[in-house]
Amino acid sequence: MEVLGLYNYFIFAVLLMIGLYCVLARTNIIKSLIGLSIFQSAVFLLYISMDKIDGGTAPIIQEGVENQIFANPLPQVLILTAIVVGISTTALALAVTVRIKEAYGTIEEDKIQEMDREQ
Amino acid sequence: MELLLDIASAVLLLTGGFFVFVGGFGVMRMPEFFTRMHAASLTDTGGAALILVGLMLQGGLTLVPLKLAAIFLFLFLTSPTASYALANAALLSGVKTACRNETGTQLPENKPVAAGSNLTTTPVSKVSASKTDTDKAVAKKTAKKAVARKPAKKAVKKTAKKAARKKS
Amino acid sequence: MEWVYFGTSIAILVTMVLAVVRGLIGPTIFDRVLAVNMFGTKTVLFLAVISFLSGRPDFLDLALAYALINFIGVFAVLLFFQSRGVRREAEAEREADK
Amino acid sequence: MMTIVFSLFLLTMLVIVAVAILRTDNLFTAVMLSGIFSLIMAANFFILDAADVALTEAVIGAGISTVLFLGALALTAEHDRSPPVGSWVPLLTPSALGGVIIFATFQAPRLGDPNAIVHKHVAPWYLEKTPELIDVPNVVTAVLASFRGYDTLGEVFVVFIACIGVMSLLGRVRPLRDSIEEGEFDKRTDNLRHHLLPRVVGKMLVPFIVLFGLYVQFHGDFGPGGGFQAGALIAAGVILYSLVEGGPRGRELVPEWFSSMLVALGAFTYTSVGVASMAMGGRFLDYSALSHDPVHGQHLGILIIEAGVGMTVAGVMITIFHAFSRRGIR
Repeated sequence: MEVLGLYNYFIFAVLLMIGLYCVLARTNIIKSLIGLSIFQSAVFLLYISMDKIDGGTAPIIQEGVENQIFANPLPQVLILTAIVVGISTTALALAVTVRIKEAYGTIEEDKIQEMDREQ
Repeated sequence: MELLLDIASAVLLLTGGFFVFVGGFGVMRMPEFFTRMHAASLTDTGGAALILVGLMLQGGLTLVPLKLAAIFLFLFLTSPTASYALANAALLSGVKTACRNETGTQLPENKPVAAGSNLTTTPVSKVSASKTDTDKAVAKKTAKKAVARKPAKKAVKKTAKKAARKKS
Repeated sequence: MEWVYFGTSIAILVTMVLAVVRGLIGPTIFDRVLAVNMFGTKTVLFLAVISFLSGRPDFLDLALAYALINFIGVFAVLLFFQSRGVRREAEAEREADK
Repeated sequence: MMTIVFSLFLLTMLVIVAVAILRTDNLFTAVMLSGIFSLIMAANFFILDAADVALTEAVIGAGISTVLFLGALALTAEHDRSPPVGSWVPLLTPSALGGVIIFATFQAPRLGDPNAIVHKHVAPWYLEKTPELIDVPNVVTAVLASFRGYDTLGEVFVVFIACIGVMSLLGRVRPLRDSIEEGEFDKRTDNLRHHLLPRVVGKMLVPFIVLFGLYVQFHGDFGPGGGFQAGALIAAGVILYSLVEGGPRGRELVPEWFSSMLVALGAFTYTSVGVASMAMGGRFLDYSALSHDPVHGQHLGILIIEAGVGMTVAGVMITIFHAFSRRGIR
């Protein structure tokens, strides 16, 4: 049971590393971006795993219900905004990628580097 | 009364769960894309309807059944539309059904609703690469039979060959 | 009633697993799109059942949001394939110009 | 107990899908699988009692992320032509790091431990004081908009700057053909007008999506919701319309000057609430000063800044989508 309670953290570590590997090993920019968003999601998962309390419920106070245990609202606030910021920064990165494609004709990092060296 | 409602909703929920599961099973086991889509889209509406009605009975006289009814309505509208869009996208890029020759009747040529004339085709050999023996036999038979349309014959032969290669 | 909810949600979860497997093995990309779409509707049902299971049925807003916008992705897919032919032609022209 | 069962299911699926995303070299497949990834993530957030976060992830993941990625794919390439990895260094670094992190997690409190340090510090104060000081049922909204208002202001400006970045990168090239004749629409491939079913159902649902967005916006004090989710939902509605009717028609519905003005107006509203509270004798973003009754002032402040957030987020998402879609029709 103790180990099962740590399962979220294990998954966090694994996902983080999958994302990191995707960024390191792939030269395709869009693939790297998808890897980056996996990395990001792993961090979200870590934060949200922290907010859970046994027997708790989402931190929205119900009228007429006494002695409710609420999950921790703070990580939720941080991640809620982070998701929206994440998608807008991803969009920015995609815009850069589109411009790279227009300038170089490819979105593979190694080929772009080759072209840069040739110049 | 309470008990009756509970029993009714339990029956509906469990039947719905079973329906949903059957749909998932169909998506897993059906031989090719369009039949899989058939399995998915039928249970998407059927199973969802049962589960949502089952939940509605538990909602009591609050806003909850109304919200469930809204979900129900929107699922009923969006799910078939999504299926349509998906089937059309698949036809546009040239996914063919592998089953059409088994009954002997020739289905009309795949013609998606197309705006431009540009129907690019992707290789379809993967779709129809059926691995069971019976399918292979059928593919071979149709390869011999299909003399009417040359391109079709070629395609089927290719598939048969591929299947044979895969077997060996 | 709890066990009924639990059983239903397990059935939905198992279906989700099957959809994921279909998404992983393909073989065509449309099978994957189908898996995403199916997964979406199953998530709607899952969220609805779970909100009853956890005793807070006022959280149905989530399921409602999903039911409303889940299919936008499929429209984008259709559009993507519809315009692919044009894009390929343009690409070929650009290559020829070089 | 049930939480653990569901978590086991969903988290394992999450890892399998992530590995599949890593392994595929078809970018379209990767985008579709990341759609599944985000759905699983949202269900998981809901199980972990984070309803607001789940709603955000749902709206962003299902409505906007896939569309943006597909738009980018249409403008770049569909295949990942990375060379096979020859070196073991990329694999070694993550696995070593992952090992260290997993080793470190054995010190961490288990899931749902009520004695964990996170639950001992600020959070109990927020939960205890919210009914008294702010008096809105949704504690997440209270913390987001009032207690940590500075933080949210910063996030709004990050989104704002990202939007400016996208506009300056993609917005400057004019399409080759600006005006399109009425009859020509049906022949073009950048809309779904000739598909009867998507056209009818899609257009029928747009008002409902926008209505639901407004509900989420103004019901955010009482249930899951708020400016971020509502903005994304309304943007999803506009994106749906643009997909069905084509980019030019979508830009007629929400002109670009309007959406970019919305972005600026939202950020301006937020900041000016802060300045107003300073002018009325409080500190920056201290809404209690806005009215003679502090709790009433808090209500007013939260309502206005949530509206500002909603405007900014909706404007940003619509502007970004328009920038990508206009790039496509050249």
